[in-house]
Amino acid sequence: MVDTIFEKSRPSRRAAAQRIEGEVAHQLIPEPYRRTSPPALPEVSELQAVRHFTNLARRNFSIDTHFYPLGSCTMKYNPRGAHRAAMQDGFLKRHPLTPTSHSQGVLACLFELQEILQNVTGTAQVCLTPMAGAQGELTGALMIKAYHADNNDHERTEIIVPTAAHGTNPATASMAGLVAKEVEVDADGDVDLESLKRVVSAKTAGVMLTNPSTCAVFERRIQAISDIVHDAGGLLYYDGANLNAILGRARPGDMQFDVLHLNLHKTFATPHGGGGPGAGPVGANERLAPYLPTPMVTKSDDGYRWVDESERPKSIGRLSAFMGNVGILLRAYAYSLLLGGNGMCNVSEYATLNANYLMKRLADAGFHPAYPDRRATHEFAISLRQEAKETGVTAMDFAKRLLDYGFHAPTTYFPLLIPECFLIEPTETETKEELDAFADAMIAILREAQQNPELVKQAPHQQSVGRLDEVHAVRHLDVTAH
Amino acid sequence: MVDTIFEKSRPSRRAAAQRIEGEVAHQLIPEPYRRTSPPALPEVSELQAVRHFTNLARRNFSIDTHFYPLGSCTMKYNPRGAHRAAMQDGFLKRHPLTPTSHSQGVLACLFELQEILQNVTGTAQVCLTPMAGAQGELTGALMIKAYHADNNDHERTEIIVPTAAHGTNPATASMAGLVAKEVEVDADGDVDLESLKRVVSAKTAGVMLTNPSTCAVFERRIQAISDIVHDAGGLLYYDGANLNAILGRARPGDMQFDVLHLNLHKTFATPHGGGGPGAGPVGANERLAPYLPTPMVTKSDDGYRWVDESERPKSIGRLSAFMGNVGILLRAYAYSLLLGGNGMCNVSEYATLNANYLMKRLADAGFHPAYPDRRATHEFAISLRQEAKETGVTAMDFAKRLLDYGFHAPTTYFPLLIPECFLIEPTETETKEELDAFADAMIAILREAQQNPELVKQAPHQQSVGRLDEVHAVRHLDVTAH
Amino acid sequence: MPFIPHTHADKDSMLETLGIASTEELFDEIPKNIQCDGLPDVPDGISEMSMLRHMAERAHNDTTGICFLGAGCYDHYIPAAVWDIASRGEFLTAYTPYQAEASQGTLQLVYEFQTMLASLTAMDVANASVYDGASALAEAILMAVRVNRKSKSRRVLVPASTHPFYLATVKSIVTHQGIDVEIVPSVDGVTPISDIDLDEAVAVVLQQPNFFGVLEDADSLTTKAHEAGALMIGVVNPMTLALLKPPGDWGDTGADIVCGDGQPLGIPMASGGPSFGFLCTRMAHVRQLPGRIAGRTQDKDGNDGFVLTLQAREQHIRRAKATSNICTNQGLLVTAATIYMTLLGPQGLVEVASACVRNTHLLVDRLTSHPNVTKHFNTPFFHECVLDFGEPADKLQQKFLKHGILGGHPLTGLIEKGEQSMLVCATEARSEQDIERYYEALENG
Amino acid sequence: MPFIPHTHADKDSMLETLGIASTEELFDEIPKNIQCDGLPDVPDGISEMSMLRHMAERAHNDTTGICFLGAGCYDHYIPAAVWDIASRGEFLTAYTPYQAEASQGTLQLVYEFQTMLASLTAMDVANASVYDGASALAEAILMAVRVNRKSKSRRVLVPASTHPFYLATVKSIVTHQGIDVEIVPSVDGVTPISDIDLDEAVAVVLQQPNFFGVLEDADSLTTKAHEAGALMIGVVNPMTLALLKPPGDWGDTGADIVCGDGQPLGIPMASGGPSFGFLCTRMAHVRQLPGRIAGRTQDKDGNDGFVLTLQAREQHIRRAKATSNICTNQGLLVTAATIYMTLLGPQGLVEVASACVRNTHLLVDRLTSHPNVTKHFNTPFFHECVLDFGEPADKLQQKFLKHGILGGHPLTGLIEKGEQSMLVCATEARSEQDIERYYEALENG
Ligand SMILES: Cc1ncc(COP(=O)(O)O)c(C=O)c1O
Ligand SMILES: Cc1ncc(COP(=O)(O)O)c(C=O)c1O
Repeated sequence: MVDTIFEKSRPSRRAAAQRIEGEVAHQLIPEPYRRTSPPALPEVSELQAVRHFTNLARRNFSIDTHFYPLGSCTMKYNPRGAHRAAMQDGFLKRHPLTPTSHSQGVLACLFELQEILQNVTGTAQVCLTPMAGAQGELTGALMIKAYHADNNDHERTEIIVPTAAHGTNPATASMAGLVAKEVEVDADGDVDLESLKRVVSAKTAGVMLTNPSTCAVFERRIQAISDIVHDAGGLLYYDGANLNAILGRARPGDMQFDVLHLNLHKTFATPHGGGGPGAGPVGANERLAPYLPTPMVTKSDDGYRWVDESERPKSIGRLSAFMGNVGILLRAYAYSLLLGGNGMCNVSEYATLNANYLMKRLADAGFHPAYPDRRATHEFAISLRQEAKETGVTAMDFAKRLLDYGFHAPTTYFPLLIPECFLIEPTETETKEELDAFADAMIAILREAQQNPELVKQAPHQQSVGRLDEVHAVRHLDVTAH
Repeated sequence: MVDTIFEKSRPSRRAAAQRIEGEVAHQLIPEPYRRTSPPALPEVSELQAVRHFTNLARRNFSIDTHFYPLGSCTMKYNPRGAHRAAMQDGFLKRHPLTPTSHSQGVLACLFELQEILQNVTGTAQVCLTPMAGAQGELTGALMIKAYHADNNDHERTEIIVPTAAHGTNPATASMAGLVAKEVEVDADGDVDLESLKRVVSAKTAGVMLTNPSTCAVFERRIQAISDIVHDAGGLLYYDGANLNAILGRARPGDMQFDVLHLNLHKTFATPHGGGGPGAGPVGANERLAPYLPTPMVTKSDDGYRWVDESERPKSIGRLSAFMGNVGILLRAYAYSLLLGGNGMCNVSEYATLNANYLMKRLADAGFHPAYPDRRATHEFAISLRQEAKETGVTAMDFAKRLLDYGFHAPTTYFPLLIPECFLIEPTETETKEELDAFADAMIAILREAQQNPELVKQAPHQQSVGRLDEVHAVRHLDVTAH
Repeated sequence: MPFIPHTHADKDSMLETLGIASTEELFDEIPKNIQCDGLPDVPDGISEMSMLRHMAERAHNDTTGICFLGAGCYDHYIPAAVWDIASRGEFLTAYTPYQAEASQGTLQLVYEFQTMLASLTAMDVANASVYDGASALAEAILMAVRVNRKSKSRRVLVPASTHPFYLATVKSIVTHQGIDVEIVPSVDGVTPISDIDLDEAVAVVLQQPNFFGVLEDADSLTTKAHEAGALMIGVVNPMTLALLKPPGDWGDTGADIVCGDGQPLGIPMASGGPSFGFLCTRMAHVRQLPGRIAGRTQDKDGNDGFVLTLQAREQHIRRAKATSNICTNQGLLVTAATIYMTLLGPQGLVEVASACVRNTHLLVDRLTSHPNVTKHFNTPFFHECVLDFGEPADKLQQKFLKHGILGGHPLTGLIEKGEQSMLVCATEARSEQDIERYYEALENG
Repeated sequence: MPFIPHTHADKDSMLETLGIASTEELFDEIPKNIQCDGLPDVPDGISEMSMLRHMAERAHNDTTGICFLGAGCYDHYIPAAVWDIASRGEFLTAYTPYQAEASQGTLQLVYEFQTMLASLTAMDVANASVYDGASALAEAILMAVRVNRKSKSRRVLVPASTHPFYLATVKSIVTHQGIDVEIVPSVDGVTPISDIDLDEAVAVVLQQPNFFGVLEDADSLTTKAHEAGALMIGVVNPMTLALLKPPGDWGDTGADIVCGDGQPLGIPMASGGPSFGFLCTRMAHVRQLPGRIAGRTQDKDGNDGFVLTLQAREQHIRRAKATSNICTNQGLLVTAATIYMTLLGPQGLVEVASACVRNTHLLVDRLTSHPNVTKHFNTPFFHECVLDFGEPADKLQQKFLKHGILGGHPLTGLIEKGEQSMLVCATEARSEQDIERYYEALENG
């Protein structure tokens, strides 16, 4: 590590160009309300601040610097043009409570984005406010609950999720006050219909599915699943994390899903920002649309305007102080203008081509796809169980060694049901050469694992730090510098 | 090295968001004028371009990432606020030939900058157009020539420069059609007055001096020099590269200089951009002001406007297609607003304090200041001759090894008259801790030189490439990839 | 194909490797009847130049004038360096630092952020981020219920002086876990502490300064809450903490959970998002804190480094039993806020807060010098204040806009006679001339 | 002290190390009589917030409208990535790559730039940069005189159709080395090649397309120049070379030196600077080429890397005998141009150039459909054209500005009846609606 900013701090040093003229306002604040000792913010010069954070940035891998095939995360190129579009003063300086009369620009963008997302997903209405996939999921779960409540169907307290589901799905269920029920996935990665039939009941509020699933295969029996759940009075929720695989080729609405979210930070290429922000708009069919959260944007004769609960009495309400992550929505809107409907179809085509090609190259080199008889979708899983057994080198070791080869590691150990799993998502914006280089690195590491396993187990060797001890971090919790 | 962008190129690949709709316009260009084979520009995707150049950037040292004590270059912090100010649409999108009526914003800034620089230098008028120090020098030399010509004084063909002068000074003389005559510097770094008297004659057009000089000491006998040259009918040119040392404390105009340039990319903290751009405004006293180049900005009752040769018949004329590096001038203007007159005085105070402190620390550690009995100015020179003799480790080896310690090297082998020279300029924006760390690194390298000289001679060891062979580069000239 | 690098030759050779004739075959597991024929209703793509021209026109449309609106989102000055650095590709286009060794930049920054926020609030630990202030309050309440196991009740008291959109968000989210949110009416813009019945409450919320800009008696409520066995949740604007007593020092032992919105710390208003929500707490409760936390640890050679820690709280490990479902958070805004706090330092933050207080007092004095305008409450306020204008606020706002003034937030339905009231705010970015222009708009409106 | 990090404690301890009582002592070698007492006439410093507010007002002042001005500076669209990357601290705040091992980013980029420019001009080598196009032409002429040692004359022919400000700059700079710049009058906007007397000329200049946008017969002049023993210097707009025959292919053996301004390659107009000048030549003349050149070499382990090469041409080594006095150049603009050319690629550059040609032809057709407007020359043009408006151009321009149109460059004194003429230009950034708006301004002016 480099010194923390606090070690660079000296009493009464400061970045003085940031001074604000005028007296300290203590006297305007009655004494009992006053702070008596200053917060321990760092005291550094402007150059120290700039240099410190610039150098911290240089210690990150990112899409702009490295191939980043993190499965389930769609780390595709984030267009600088979309960033520029959203960073314009007119957008940045708009206060969220500015009257509609002076907000027609941003409202027009949001309205058109709603329309585009409706088209893309095959839903009746879209609400843009949820601020990430997980909030979209919560929104969907609450809408399903509200729908059943509206129908006086109060016993529906369970929501079904596949064993392979992303952690947010069961966590969302709990947050919505529902009980997550697991359903098995069969050896080919599809939901086990028998298992599904067993778990479906009059208590079923709905099912949450990703399609392609988190096993990275397309759920072929989606029609049957839909029938089983709908027949039992449940609803279908679509987790849109994997929409990149089918963009412009198959629409969740056409698969009978009732409600869904999109991850704009995945499919619509908004920057992941080192953890966020994202945006998780929710779409619904006619049946569930009335329950969508507020605010939404509508268009009438005298322009665009917000719609709130007064016009949408069944809405589950508000999920954020204002209108969600508008800045991200604007980037996604810019991206959708750049791509257009035609460009979106190319996304799924080439994302899928890249994943299948890389899977083939790895399979040809002796690695083990988790579902060797299945097509890859926009991503694919391999299991390094056999390699681990033979060499003692685990998927995590492979992951760390990949960093030394200049690649961010794929998602590891997810989905949980695939042992020593790598979930690999190259995305459509990577070249064949990059995929080949990645495959070559995997092959080289496999050879290292066979010939010199310690080299791999001790990896990484060429990063700013060596392998970090996560257990130590929990045992000796150190989460602030003071 | 990383692959060049050409190795990443593939026929007909492209960054298609940059497409422009419409037909190729061949038919609008008569056949004999047409290009027949396309230029070999790289064909890459937008992500490839972004990743390539982002990763290239990461291979640079810079002020934002490293201490960069390059003597004579004033590598101080370049305020991001000044960059932001100049990067506003209103400034960026202004066409240089926009009528004055619609240019009052930028003209006001330029006019005020002229005034500030007049104040700072103690000159009567300032012209902002020269695009770097060297062009400022040429401007000054041409003005001196024009002045003598105007006085029918046609024999004045020589310009005097100290032996220690920056290479641009003699090169400028030649470019102006003058002959550079060298004058000696004495053991204390001052111009040798006897030598000066010998070289001054009726052929003397003028003398070019830096003060503090390139020996990094203040020229104490400036008054005497001025008298000698002026008495002989010559003029005094001030090379403003070292103005940071005396900003707000002594003004070249008050030292009897007739004409001078400033380096805004040094003293006024505009970014050096990996080699440029800079700006080298020229100021002159009443005597030489009529010869200043055009355009300049003036203020009259109905606002600001350009002044060209029609109003300044003695002007040496135009030095650039438009108005010089306006974007840099705006940054310098922003910087001067941030600092103000009071802040400028602090610049010289702390630049000088930093240099003297670092010189003392190095001297205490056994290094040899070139002028041990002199004050350092904003910079200082040390000679590593003795270290080189004792250990075989040269100043260049020290420089390369410093990179491994995380410091950009000082200027090496300049001024030429100081053997194994390091010219060290910390600038006022560096902390005491940084200076101490640099001194510690120098001490550590000295120890390495004594104990393990090969380690230093083979340095650097931790950069993206090892020591590069400059002789090979000249012998096997390879200056394009095709 | 804007961002797709494949040449025909690439595609052909990849298809050949795969032993298929066309990419269509790759989709043969998708039942034909659910495949769609492209997206005919989405217009074709355009160039970056055309897109930016279009969006520049849209952005230009929304340029409104001088902002005197606050109400949870503030027009502060943001130093140029903040977004220059936060927009570097390595911060902008990385994701959650799962591979710690390749993410030391983000991880160390998050650790530094946690330190700053903990110090600002006078709490022990901070998370690095939930979505926004409103959802942070919802998470805080859920957390309080998990923490306060002694309490068998699920009664949570929230003053009516809390931001109304925060209240709405809390209702949407927490009621589904059987939590009973009870609104405490305010009197004269403040919460009447002594009247509150804390019986069986699991937690009490207090926003300081409250939605109306008014200072609440946080000390008394905190002590009273603790005496009643309830947890104290503070909702704060981090910028105000440069001058105001931090929640960690409220009452007897300080607040137990502190949350709020980070927007004032270097985040553009940008229509209200993205910003970030933060949560701070005592070390004893850290395992119930939702959201990412970075910790310092060591590498195999004993060198310090940073990792995500206490991941066992999170959904990707704990699944249905996780502290929250949050996954993607608001990391980039945390990055910006950390740079902002560093550039300001303690002194800079005090100056910004002081200028906000001063300017709002100036504004209030100037506007109330007009015969029609009066203060609605007569209580100490920070940098927002409710003014009564004596005519319908909605219409007045439109009049002000004609003079280039975004005058404030009409309070229709939020307070008594709110139709004629606006919540006004003047940050450090407002000058005396700005305030004068507001007054002129008022006179000439 | 905006950017000075010293605390009182720092200062005290440094003074102590130095054994002095105050910093005043550090200046004791400066004679008292030339010390000044501060800078009382320069106002005190202000905060970044105040500075940016002030400069935003200034910048806002200058927003003019739709640009149909060219004349050496062009309103092209610049992809967003160009300046996002060029503004990274590592490019923005580095200096000349003297320490090659710590500057591989800039050096490799410069090498790539040289390759692109050489290919674009069909020459062997390019330098990485002089100040601007005008000073590049001056340097090209000085270089030609150095190169063409056979010629004893110092007569250089420059057509009157060259950019007038380039001509002025050339005169300011080159005449001091005894060079005789002779202006060749143009006929109907072009240079009458067959009439030119090349006797004893050391070099001939030709701008293609010329200042009036007109295409010159570069082939004939090049061949003729070579036959007369003169060097051929081409002045080109690099963007046009996507469609136009590159100077390296002109006439018999191509131009000998090519120069121009790089502004069309991703550089904002920004009042005309900073931009950059470039120079390309044949390998045989590389040692006379001024400016920085990067070369590929090897490190001690045999790995490829880049350095500044042929430094013996430069002032810091060769001093009075250097090829030029240039030191600081326009590096950052070279960085931007390299990213720009990479993002566009050969196809993108062809599209931009085509759109410029198309739009200008559209513009000319549309404007000349007005009864008052006619083309001044009847010669093939590229993306600029001289139009006669039948009324004083200066006044007309002010009228157009009222309609938000920056209509062109009045040619008073530059051509016959120039008072009524303007040089107009429509780049790829102009839309058909923009052109229509120009026509409306013309009709309603
Ligand atoms: C399959 C799946 N579902 C849901 C999510 C949650 O989305 P978010 O992180 O935007 O909250 C993710 C995120 O990685 C995911 O991969
Ligand atoms: C003493 C001195 N004079 C002149 C110059 C030339 O200035 P520029 O590089 O701006 O042309 C320099 C530049 O380093 C210098 O140090």
